[in-house]
Amino acid sequence: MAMTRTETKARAGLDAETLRLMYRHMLRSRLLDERLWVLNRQGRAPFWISAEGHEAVQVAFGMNLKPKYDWVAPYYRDLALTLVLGMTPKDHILSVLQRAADPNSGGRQMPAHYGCRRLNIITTGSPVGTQLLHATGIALASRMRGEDAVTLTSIGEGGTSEGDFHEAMNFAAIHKLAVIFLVENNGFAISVPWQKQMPTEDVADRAKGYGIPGVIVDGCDAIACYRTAREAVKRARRGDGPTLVEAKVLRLTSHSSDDDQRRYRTAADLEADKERDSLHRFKATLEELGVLHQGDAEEMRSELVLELDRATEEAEVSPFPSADTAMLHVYSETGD
Amino acid sequence: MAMTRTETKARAGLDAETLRLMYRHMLRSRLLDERLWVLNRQGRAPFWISAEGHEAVQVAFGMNLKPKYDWVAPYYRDLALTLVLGMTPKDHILSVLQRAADPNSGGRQMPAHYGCRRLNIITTGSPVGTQLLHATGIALASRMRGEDAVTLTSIGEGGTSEGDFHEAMNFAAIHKLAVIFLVENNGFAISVPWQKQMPTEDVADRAKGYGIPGVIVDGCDAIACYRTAREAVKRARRGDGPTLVEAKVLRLTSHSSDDDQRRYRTAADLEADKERDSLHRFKATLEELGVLHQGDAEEMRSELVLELDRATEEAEVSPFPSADTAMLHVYSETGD
Amino acid sequence: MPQKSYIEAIRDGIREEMRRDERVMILGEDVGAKGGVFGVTEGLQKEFGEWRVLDSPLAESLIVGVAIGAAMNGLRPIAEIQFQDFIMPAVDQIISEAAKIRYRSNGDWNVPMVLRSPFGGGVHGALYHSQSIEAIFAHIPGLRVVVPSNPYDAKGMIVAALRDPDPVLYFEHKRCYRAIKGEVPDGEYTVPLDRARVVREGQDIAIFSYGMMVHASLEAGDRLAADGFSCEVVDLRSLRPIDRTAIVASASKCGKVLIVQEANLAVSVASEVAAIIAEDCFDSLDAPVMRLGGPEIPAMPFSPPLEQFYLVTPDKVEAKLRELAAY
Amino acid sequence: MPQKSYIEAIRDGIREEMRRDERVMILGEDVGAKGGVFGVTEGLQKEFGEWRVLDSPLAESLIVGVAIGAAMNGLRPIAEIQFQDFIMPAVDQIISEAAKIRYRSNGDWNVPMVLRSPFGGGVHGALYHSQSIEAIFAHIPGLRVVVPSNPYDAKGMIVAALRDPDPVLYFEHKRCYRAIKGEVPDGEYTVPLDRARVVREGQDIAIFSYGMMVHASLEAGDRLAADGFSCEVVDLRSLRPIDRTAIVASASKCGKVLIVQEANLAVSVASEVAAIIAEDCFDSLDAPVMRLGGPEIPAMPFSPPLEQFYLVTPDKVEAKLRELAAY
Ligand SMILES: Cc1ncc(C[n+]2csc(CCOP(=O)(O)OP(=O)(O)O)c2C)c(N)n1
Ligand SMILES: Cc1ncc(C[n+]2csc(CCOP(=O)(O)OP(=O)(O)O)c2C)c(N)n1
Ligand SMILES: [Mg+2]
Ligand SMILES: [Mg+2]
Repeated sequence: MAMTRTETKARAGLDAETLRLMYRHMLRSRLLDERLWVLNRQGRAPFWISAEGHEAVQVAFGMNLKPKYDWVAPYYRDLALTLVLGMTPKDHILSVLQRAADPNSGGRQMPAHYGCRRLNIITTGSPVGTQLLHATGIALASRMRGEDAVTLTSIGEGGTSEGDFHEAMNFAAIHKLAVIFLVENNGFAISVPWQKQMPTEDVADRAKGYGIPGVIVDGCDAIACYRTAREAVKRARRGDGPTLVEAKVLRLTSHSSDDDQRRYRTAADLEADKERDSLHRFKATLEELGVLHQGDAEEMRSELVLELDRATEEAEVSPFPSADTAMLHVYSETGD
Repeated sequence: MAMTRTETKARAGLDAETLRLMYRHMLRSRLLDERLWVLNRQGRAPFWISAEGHEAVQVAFGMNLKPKYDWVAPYYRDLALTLVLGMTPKDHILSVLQRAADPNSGGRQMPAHYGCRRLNIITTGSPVGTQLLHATGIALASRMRGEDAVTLTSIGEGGTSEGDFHEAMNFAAIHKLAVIFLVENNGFAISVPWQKQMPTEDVADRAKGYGIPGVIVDGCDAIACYRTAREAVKRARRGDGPTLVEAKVLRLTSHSSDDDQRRYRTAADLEADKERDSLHRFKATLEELGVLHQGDAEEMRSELVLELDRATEEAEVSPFPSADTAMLHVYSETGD
Repeated sequence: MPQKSYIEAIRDGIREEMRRDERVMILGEDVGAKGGVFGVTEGLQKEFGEWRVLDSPLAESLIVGVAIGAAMNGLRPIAEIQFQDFIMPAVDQIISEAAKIRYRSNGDWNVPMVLRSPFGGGVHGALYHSQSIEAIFAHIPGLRVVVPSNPYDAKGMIVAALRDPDPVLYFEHKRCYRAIKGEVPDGEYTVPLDRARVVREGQDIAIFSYGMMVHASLEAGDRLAADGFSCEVVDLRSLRPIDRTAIVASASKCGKVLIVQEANLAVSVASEVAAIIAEDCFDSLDAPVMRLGGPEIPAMPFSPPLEQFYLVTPDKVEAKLRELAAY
Repeated sequence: MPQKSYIEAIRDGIREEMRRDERVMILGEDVGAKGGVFGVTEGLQKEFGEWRVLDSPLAESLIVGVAIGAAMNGLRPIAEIQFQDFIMPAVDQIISEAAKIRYRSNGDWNVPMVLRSPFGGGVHGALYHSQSIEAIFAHIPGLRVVVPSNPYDAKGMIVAALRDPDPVLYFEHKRCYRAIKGEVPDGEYTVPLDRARVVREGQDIAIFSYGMMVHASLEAGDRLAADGFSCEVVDLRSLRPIDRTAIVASASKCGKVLIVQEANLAVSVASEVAAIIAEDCFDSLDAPVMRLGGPEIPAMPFSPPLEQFYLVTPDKVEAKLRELAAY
């Protein structure tokens, strides 16, 4: 079937398979996210912090990286990214249920503190911003070994106020390291709106100061995100150095399960965000493009819900860590 | 006597008195600096860290501030600046000789760790970069009281790699605080050349990221420095917010008396710097403009040397702090 | 006298002092519309405006560094660090700057700043929302470090801190916020920033602790009282400077000593208390000094069995007390 | 065996390990052409090139944060902090990250990084080039903190540190660099990172110290030996984990104890050593534990009379020893 010009433009050279997969990744993350909120409201998970509204750009980057070869230093909103890279819904359900088998931390850390050595996803703690320097160091090591691995690191726009942001950008740019700084700008750092965090509307403005590209992308436009990710990864891979990518995303939920954003945001504002949700927009686009057909999305959904049900059941019978493991892994147990 | 067009341009609306004073300030700082090196080489002063090559821009800013009303958070190269603001050669000789009467610290700190409450020069320690945030806080306090005081803070280009640089610029810009960030870029952080410190040649590039003016000035051109300082101070005073000023200066000496720059710089490079020395260039310009006449500079010099001789003599008989004062001023002695 | 919670007492102290002294202002993450993540500053931005209750960018070195500058230019800032765990990026400004400014300027400059931050675990906060990191500041001359354990002290000490001419780190145990209630006078009073307090007098064992651990100690002490052992419970309140006189007095009187804290023990406040006693109470001790604290692991884990393993509970205090009693 | 200075021994250890293991690299301010401000890395950039001996921008959080990342991706970085005083901007990366990465990932990740930094005073370095700030790291589980006092240990411990899979803070007393010489074997050997060493055996008083203070203790001990008192001098070497067994053994054997360090005493390594003894040596002590350290002032001042006031000298150690001997 020949595509119209609009279709070609909208698809941007992405084949139907890629587009469908992208949508599936986004939907899978969203459904898992919703499930985790349910577990939280049921009192079975003490904490959740959501990726809802951030999925498109995460999926875009995830799909453009080579899992296990490239490196990722994520932050706590990167649920969708970790799924694309190969973590599973069950992994994260184990985490919110604080079970020993949680691959992120064995139930030691709060949920959404991602990490998985097998997938080159480094462990993340809570202190905002530190991961940018880790990513830079990872890229330095790749460079010194002459590898063309790319390191992706992400952060909220709030986190870019930390000194580590500047120190990492500076060093990565000096040595043209293959690191991508992805800023997921949702306009809020917990309750603090961007106007109180930064003097200009765009974090991307700061790229100039380091002589690197600063790219802004609409995080609600999945296809644009894909294109941006592809370009930044290519650039890094061919040795042209870092890119600062700023994705304008939405925080569709409160900051975390401990927060209530109605205290500091208007109802109208919250409503408007819902309208812009990339998941719905992307579905409509794909249907328009004939990539998703009648019933496709619903089928995907049931399949994913089934996966989730099974994951939840399995996670629920998985044991808690036993108290006598608490003293392990302070130092190497084996000396190497 | 009517001025030619070149003269007018060169003077930039500065009257002869101002120009002469500027030169005198620069010369006074240089002569003091040289004296302090002599004291160091004689073994009477264990440490000195020089302002030679940085004087013009410091004098320019000092002359455009209102001493005691405006605020200054300097760094260790700001000898000339402190002199313009009202500190004396004797103050600093007391400091290098580690005497109790040193107004900077009573002999507690290394020389060139400036501070003088009477003159609103805040105390400075050694950790590079922290002063930028202090300056920002000072400006915040002025702003909250509705005062139009200006705060000047300075740093080397090396210091701009610290996270505090970013955090301070960001906050000052968000709130349009009346603070001026003066970067004295001499191309070296001890032995590390700028190419290993930053990815672009100009620190001023970073101003864009904060939506504020980033001004570059030739630190060897005293008149240009004066104009730049005047403009930045005006801007801050009228409430238009911060300016990042980058002065390209020369480090005519080794980093400090503990360093030997011949280990990491070529002889040709050192020679070229001497040629560009602003003090000589400025003298030539002023003679050309008829601001300095035959013998003026020499007269100034003898007068200043006399001042220095007297200051040295007085400082030398000034007592060391007594050991039993070492426990003072950990906390307030009076409770307020 | 009105009954108030610990969190209300802190807020009352701040609010009253802000009304009395317009130099007092607050700078921190989410302190404004949200009123802080625990609600300590709730309502204050409404009353005092956006400048005096100022939401900062997410940058702790900024919060403290700007507060230091503002303090040098006549304000009395409260720098709020959202969790003690996140104080680390500000350590340079605290230790290199705030602590040393009076000393290095030979008394010319000073920093009347208060740094407030919640600490402690037992709230499912996991590794980075449960830490007790006070020891590293208690080591540093030039700082004051205080930890109130009850609403009366909480209010009196925040007011005293705001009037103190030197930097005060004021640490709040987050489990105290709503769990601990007590009588708090309306209006102005202060509590000294350098004095321990004997919370309960006793003869047999002296227990030294601070923050939430004072309550664990009291509860455990009660259980021993039933068996005829009387415990003296000392609330250290100030960790720097520490009240050596009070420590020596209670330790000498009882002859047996237990030191209780939630932080891990190595090179900690408990170490210092034990050292003071080892130096000054040699002739009056009837048993080895004992310490009880968190285990030597990097921080408190999330999963309930692990968190429980970490926590210093009344049961654990009781067990140690019985060991001492039997010595 | 060749006689080497402390600084040569460190350099030799690094150089040999860099030759053996190409994963080892150095990142720090002025480590390249200048060879560091003290000369520890002199000549290394020439031998190993600009990548493996990499001049960093002036940013300590960067130095440590990048080293952490590089370590997670297979390198064995040495992060050099020019003076221990300037470690503060990196404290978040050290304490929040390096120390907790193995634990928080349940053993999935680790950080084989060595952080080197000179400390200590007596070199006219004033407030910010003389500090001894090791206590705040010795408090932190997940870190190793070591301080060699002599060339043999300096080389053996830097090699051991570079082979250790966890973050090691390796602190060098800057007065040792050229003043302390000793025999250093050519070639490969390691010294354990968790064991104290009895430097001199004795019966009457056990002295515990580390770094340059070991030498002050030896000298003071010699003076007492002339009067028939024998001092056992224990070089702690490792401050975290600390060698409890060695401490208890020497303290119990001698019955009298002096702890000597250059850092101020409150909440310090000396506090911990005293606390261990108070816990474990109750029955064997013949005198109160004594501590000698820097005064409780923010840092060491510049002017000679003030610097002298601060310094812990053999004379001061001797005076304390005589006090103890007379007890
Ligand atoms: C160093 C540090 N300071 C404070 C916090 C508490 N905190 C957690 S998330 C957050 C806001 C982050 O906002 P942003 O970076 O915009 O990310 P978003 O949550 O909006 O995706 C804050 C203040 C923290 N985790 N670490
Ligand atoms: C936080 C910190 N790190 C390191 C140092 C050591 N140090 C002192 S000056 C200096 C270089 C500064 O270079 P730059 O900022 O360019 O200033 P310049 O000396 O060239 O004027 C260094 C590394 C320090 N004082 N503080
Ligand atoms: Mg955000
Ligand atoms: Mg420079």
